[in-house]
Amino acid sequence: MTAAGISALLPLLVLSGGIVVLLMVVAWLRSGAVAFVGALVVLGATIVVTPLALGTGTQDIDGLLEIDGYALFFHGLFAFAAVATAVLSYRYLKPRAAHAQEFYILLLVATLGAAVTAATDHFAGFLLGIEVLSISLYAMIAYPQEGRGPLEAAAKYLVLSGAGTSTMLFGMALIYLVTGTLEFAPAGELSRNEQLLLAVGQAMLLIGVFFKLSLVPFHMWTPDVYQGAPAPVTGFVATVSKAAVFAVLMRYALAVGVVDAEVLRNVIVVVAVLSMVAGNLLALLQVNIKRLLAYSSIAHMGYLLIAVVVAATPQVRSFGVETALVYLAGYVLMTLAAFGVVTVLSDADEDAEDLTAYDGLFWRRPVLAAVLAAAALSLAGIPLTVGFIAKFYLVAAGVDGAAWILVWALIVGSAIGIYYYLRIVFAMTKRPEAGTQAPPVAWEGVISVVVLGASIVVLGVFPAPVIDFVRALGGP
Amino acid sequence: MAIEVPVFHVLMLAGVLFLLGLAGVLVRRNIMFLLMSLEIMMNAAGLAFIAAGAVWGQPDGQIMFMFILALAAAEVAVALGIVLQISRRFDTLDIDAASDFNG
Amino acid sequence: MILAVVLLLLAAGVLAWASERFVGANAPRVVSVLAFAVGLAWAISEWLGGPAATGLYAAQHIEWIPRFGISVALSMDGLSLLMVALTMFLGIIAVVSSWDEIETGHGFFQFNILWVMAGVVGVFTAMDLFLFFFFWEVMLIPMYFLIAIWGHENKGYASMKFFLFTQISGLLMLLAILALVFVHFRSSGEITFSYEKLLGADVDPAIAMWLMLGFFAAFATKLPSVPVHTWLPDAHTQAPTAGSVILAGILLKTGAYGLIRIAVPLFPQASMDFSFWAMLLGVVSILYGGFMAFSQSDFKRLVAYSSIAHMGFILIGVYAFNEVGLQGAIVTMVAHGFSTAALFMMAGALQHRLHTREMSRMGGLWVHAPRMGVMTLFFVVASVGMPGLGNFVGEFLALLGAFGKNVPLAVAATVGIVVAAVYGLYLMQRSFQGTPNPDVAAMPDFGARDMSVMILMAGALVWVGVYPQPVLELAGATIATLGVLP
Amino acid sequence: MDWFWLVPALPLAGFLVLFVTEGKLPDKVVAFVGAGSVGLAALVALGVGWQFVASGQSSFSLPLWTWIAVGDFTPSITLYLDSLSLVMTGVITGVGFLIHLYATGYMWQDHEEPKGYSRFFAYMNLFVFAMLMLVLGDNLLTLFLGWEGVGLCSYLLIGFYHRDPANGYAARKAFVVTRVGDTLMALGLFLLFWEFKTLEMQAILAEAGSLTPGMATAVGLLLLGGAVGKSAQVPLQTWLPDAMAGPTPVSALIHAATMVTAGVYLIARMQDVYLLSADAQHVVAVVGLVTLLISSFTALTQTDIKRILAYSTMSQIGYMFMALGVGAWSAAIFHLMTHAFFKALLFLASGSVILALHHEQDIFKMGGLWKKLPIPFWSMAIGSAALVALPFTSGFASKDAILLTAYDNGGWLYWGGGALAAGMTALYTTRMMIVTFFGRSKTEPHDDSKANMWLPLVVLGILSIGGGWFGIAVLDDLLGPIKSFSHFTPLALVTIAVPLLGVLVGWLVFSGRVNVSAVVESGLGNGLRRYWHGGWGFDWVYDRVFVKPFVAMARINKNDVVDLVFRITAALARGLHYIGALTQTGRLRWYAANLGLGLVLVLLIVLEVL
Repeated sequence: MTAAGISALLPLLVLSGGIVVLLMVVAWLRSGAVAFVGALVVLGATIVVTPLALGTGTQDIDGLLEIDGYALFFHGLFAFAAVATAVLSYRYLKPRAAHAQEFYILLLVATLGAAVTAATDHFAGFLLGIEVLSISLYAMIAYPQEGRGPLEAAAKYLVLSGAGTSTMLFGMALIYLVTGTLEFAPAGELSRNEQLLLAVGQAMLLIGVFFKLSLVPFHMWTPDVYQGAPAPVTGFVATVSKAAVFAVLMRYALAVGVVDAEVLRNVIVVVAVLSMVAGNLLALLQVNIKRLLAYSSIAHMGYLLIAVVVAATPQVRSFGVETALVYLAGYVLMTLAAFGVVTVLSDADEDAEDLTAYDGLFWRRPVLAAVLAAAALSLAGIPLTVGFIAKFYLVAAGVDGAAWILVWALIVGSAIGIYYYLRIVFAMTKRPEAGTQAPPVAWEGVISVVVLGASIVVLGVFPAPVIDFVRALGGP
Repeated sequence: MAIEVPVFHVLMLAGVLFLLGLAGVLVRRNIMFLLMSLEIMMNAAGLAFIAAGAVWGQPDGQIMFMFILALAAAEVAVALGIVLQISRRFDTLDIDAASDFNG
Repeated sequence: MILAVVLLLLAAGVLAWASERFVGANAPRVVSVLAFAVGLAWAISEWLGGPAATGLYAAQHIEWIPRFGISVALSMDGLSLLMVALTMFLGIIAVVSSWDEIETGHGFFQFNILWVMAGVVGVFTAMDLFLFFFFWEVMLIPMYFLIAIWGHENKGYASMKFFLFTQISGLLMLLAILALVFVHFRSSGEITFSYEKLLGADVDPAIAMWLMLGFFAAFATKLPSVPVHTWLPDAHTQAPTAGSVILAGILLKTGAYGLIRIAVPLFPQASMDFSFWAMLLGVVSILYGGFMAFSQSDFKRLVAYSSIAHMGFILIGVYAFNEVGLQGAIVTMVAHGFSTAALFMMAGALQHRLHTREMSRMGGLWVHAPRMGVMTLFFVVASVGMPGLGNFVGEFLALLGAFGKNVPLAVAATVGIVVAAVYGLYLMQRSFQGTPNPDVAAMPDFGARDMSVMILMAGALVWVGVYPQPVLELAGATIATLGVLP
Repeated sequence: MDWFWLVPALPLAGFLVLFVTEGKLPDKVVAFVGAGSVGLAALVALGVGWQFVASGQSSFSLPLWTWIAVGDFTPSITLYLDSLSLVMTGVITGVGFLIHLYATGYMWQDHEEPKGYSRFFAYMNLFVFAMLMLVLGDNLLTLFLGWEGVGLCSYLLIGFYHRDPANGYAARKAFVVTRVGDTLMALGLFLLFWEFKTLEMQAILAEAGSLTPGMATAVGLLLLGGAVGKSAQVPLQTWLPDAMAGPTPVSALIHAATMVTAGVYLIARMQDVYLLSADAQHVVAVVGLVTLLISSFTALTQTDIKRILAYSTMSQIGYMFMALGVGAWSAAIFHLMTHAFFKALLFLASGSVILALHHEQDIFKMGGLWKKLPIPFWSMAIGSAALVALPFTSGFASKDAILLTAYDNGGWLYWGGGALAAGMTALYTTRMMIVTFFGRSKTEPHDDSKANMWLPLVVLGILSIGGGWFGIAVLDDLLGPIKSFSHFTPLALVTIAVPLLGVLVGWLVFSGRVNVSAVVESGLGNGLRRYWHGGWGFDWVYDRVFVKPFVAMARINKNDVVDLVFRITAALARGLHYIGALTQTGRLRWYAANLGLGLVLVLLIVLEVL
């Protein structure tokens, strides 16, 4: 391996090395606080070395990993999201787990898995990354010591995810059978039967991906898992795991030309439209905010598929990738902010997941309410927020790529979406009942959501730096 | 003595196994059986990989199979932990009991 | 300078919010009035200073998102100046008129008012379609809060409806903007949202029609025109007085402004082809709005529906494609801003005193409050279209223009002035005239503050009614540069 | 003549003073301001008129400022004086001042309305201002300003006693019905503008020859629509009788002397347009004829003294319209002027009677008043004589001119209809006089009228008689030749005889010397009486064709049927949500089954089965 290759690998190396060190440290000092600090140090170091890695250009690591700007973007993003998750989890876990140290290690492992997933252009890397991520998530979801919810969520996620992964693996096997390589590469000349077999394989692979992205009709696990999982973990699932899978989908789709095949393009369009419409409809009158955000994430993943379809059109390929990255950056920010507020407001007994818990929040906790409002409006795509820039990108990409069906579905979906995001905002503006005292909340959690909320607004008004940054990265 | 098994047959077998596993997930209520069914699905995929590797004469298929085995083991390890907790907190292994969330 | 004013309003909003906590409940209102006063003074000084050689009173251009050729391009010509001045003026009025109405959250209330107005000023001056859309949406959220927080019994429904209608139509506009930008990009190789550059975009007629409709949908919803008007009665009825004043006085005008500034100039031919249908919608709005106004029993709802009727005149004026009609539309924008805002203030004052908007629970109020009666009478008469008051000038010109374009439609629209008389006088009868309602024992009349606000508005209407020349000249300069008249 | 602008400005100033002071002024000051402003205006008008006549100019313009300037459309506020507007100005300010003066007494200590005294004069002054703008404007838009302004004041004054909903209804009816006419008139304005690119009347009249006959007819009819509404002619006449709900001076000023004659002024002013269209002129004449017949029959059946006078006003304006229609322009204006004198007199006198009887208006509850209320009686008598057109009264001079010109220009039909109505006029006037002032006394009056009330009666009484001579002497020069009773043809004699005959018959019938109860009480008689009493059923028809359906539809559609579309859409979305939510059962195996179904779905798409 070259020196450049090693420096490109720095984020992954720091992360995995950190995990090993932390494992040993925690073996000695069995303390959640130590693990927490350690995890922050590791993640911080990861973030710090990511720009260093950027300088090396695209590096192919043994055929398994492709470290390019695209991958490093996700590395930074995941580390950032993991920091936020760790900070939010710290106070949240205290009443829920006597020994929280493993949680932070699981978080690091999950981040590593996500990072690998985003950087791979090989089925083996794909499988390893996605499974490392998923298996860590099962444990993180089931982490609280009490209550049935986390267990139900973990069990459902594990079983269904296992089925999804199996489907994906089967698809990979079929693809391998036809193409003879495990790398993401377009197939050569194929007979009709081989084409068909390849299409079936790619479809099964896509199904696995769709499942992880919780796209309709493979979405059913999403609300239950989101609801049952501890709030900060839900945020992590909604952002990092989604973004990682999307990253590899985009990479695979562009490398292999999946969308070029008429039938597969149809599959993606159908799934996208279904997700946008059904996701938003399912969220419409939902009164559990975690479920509501789950359905909303279904819709958002549907929106994101526009970027995949657009990127598959050769002349607008880079625009499609740019759209996806900007959108994901925004999506991660606003989703983390939303789940962050849910986390901060959760008390020792239960999560603040019932919408009535947010009644009058504006008057009780204006700062948290403002952050949640910013997140909700951002998810709805209202200007002044990064969500608007993201949606603007999608519509622009859809128009530029002439993906009219998807654009119209986006508009219909957004129209429905406005309703339920606004319901959250409206609940917060209600007059508080007299004498309701706001319980104390974790200051570090408040700081982290304020940072998230502020970045939503700042990037919504001054998106140019992010756009320039993303454009400089180049595509997969 | 090398026995030539047509790849198509292996694929058929893998497919059947896959569907069997899926059917198991659909019909069994006991979590343990669910996990077993999952294992069957994964192994079906692994079998397909081996067959494909054999067609191309590469070790890649078998390596993938080993990855699958390893990951399945890890998954089951976590899963068993969860099953243990379920049996404690739900007093049953019937997965349908764990359906508090809906709507 | 324009950006500075927008930022001033935004900053004043934050200051007002903060001042409640650190200074007192009165401070936000004072901050707000001061900010609008500064804005008004600025607008007037620009006016008196006269336009530069470019015809602009002020202009600004700052790169914003170079990736898409988006910039903070703001400029103020005659029409913009007129609308900005109106905005600032009504800002003061809105704050003063609801001085005592709000009981909680003064700071946040003023914050929202100032932010709405900042968005409105942006809309009236934006010379970049992205920026226009940005401000277009920015003004919605605070307005939403105004209704959702300080609204009346059914505020959740009303605020949601308001937001949904404007948002969804806004999405169509966004789509149209982007499609236009990319059409322009394909033909010129330059990706830009600049209004001036897109004016010259070479768009296939069939596509131009669709794009124009995208803009039209947004503007017609905001205006609003039948059949997308139904958010307005609910929003108005539920909004607090200041909200109604701003909504009727300013926000609806952004729709009209959009038609005049964006939809028609960008797609002159498509607009021309569409003019019959647009005018038809205008006529239907006039007649149906008037008819619906008559059928209401809620004071504010009645006024809200009358707004729809008035906005119909703007539609027919704009799509008459002659100078008379366009000027009529613009004068109507200004005059309606005064007359309807005043009527909403009256509705608010009545609700404050009687705790109802139902006219069946009013009647004979003149006995208790002759000043309120006289002022209501004045503004009803104005909105009925009495010559010598602003609305008449606008409506007459709009009708006159429409008559030059399409006689049958103009004839139908003219019938609207009869309908206006029917519902206007009916309103007067049911609230202030007739047998005094025994349930209303006494009602305090307007004091000096309310009265001075009302007289200010009345004076403005008389001014526009007998000497509208300043308005016409300001608007005329813009109309000449829009280049939409044949 | 540069002081000319003071004529409309003074009443406006009076209005503003009264408006700004909010009724805080003492009543005496109010009276001084209210009547004084109009009186001053009358003096200025007199001076200006004198100067104008002396100068020998045919017209004089006083531009004040540009009202609106948009492209070709540049109406200005310019006062325009010619003989026609001078006569109108004289009537408005002169008669207006007398009525104001009378009203200072009539409304004195009218305690029904707090601060009503001030409000009343504010409205009245505003009215005078608007009416002056109507006649003095040099373009049709200024005319329209006045036109709508007088309508507004009419509305305000009819509904002056606003606590009674009936008054409010009458006021709104007046406004809305005249607005129908105004709408037509506005359309006429639009048409004229797009034909001539101006609304300046002299410019239009100068260019009128370029109009095609069809266009001239259209313009003529549209303007006639406005005139018909304002002047209470068929078919928009129904508001006038109800308008009597206003205080009596209002009826005298607005609904007799000035505003209702605005239509006559408009048509006279635009006569060159009508000259281009025989059809339009014909319609004008027919409208006048029909109105004067219908209303004179109706007047015969009324019992409310003010309603009788109201119908009589309609019929007299009908004469004017007929005159206009047959080209007797000067005669129409002449009759306008004399009618202003004697009808104002009649109203004011009846007002005195009403006041003396504590607001009793039913003539059958009066009776025997002639001795007890001498000034009102004699005023009424003089006014009636002029109304009936007995010789040597002003009404005789003008009506005779109209009837004879109608015969010359229009033929037997117009003359015959006019003469018949003249007979009817004599009949109902006699009925009114006899029932009110003679016979058995039914209510005891108390007469405490002061000089400010009887003085106007005396002046108007003199004018009602002498105004005819003045008209012949002055108007002939100013307006052009008025046909008069200089030639004693048989037809002229018949024309003179008809009213006398009517008076005679009336006297015989209503003093009880001839018993006609058999005829009146017969089925046909009763039916006719009821039909006439109801104003020939116009109200009934309008109520069922326009008002009731409109109100009923409004009631049904209160919640806006258009909104239903959106509500259904929302309900649909909610329904889909509930259906979708049902799929989220929480059962893992169902979820897994869905995974399988999705797999099948995707494979079907891939294999191109779907």
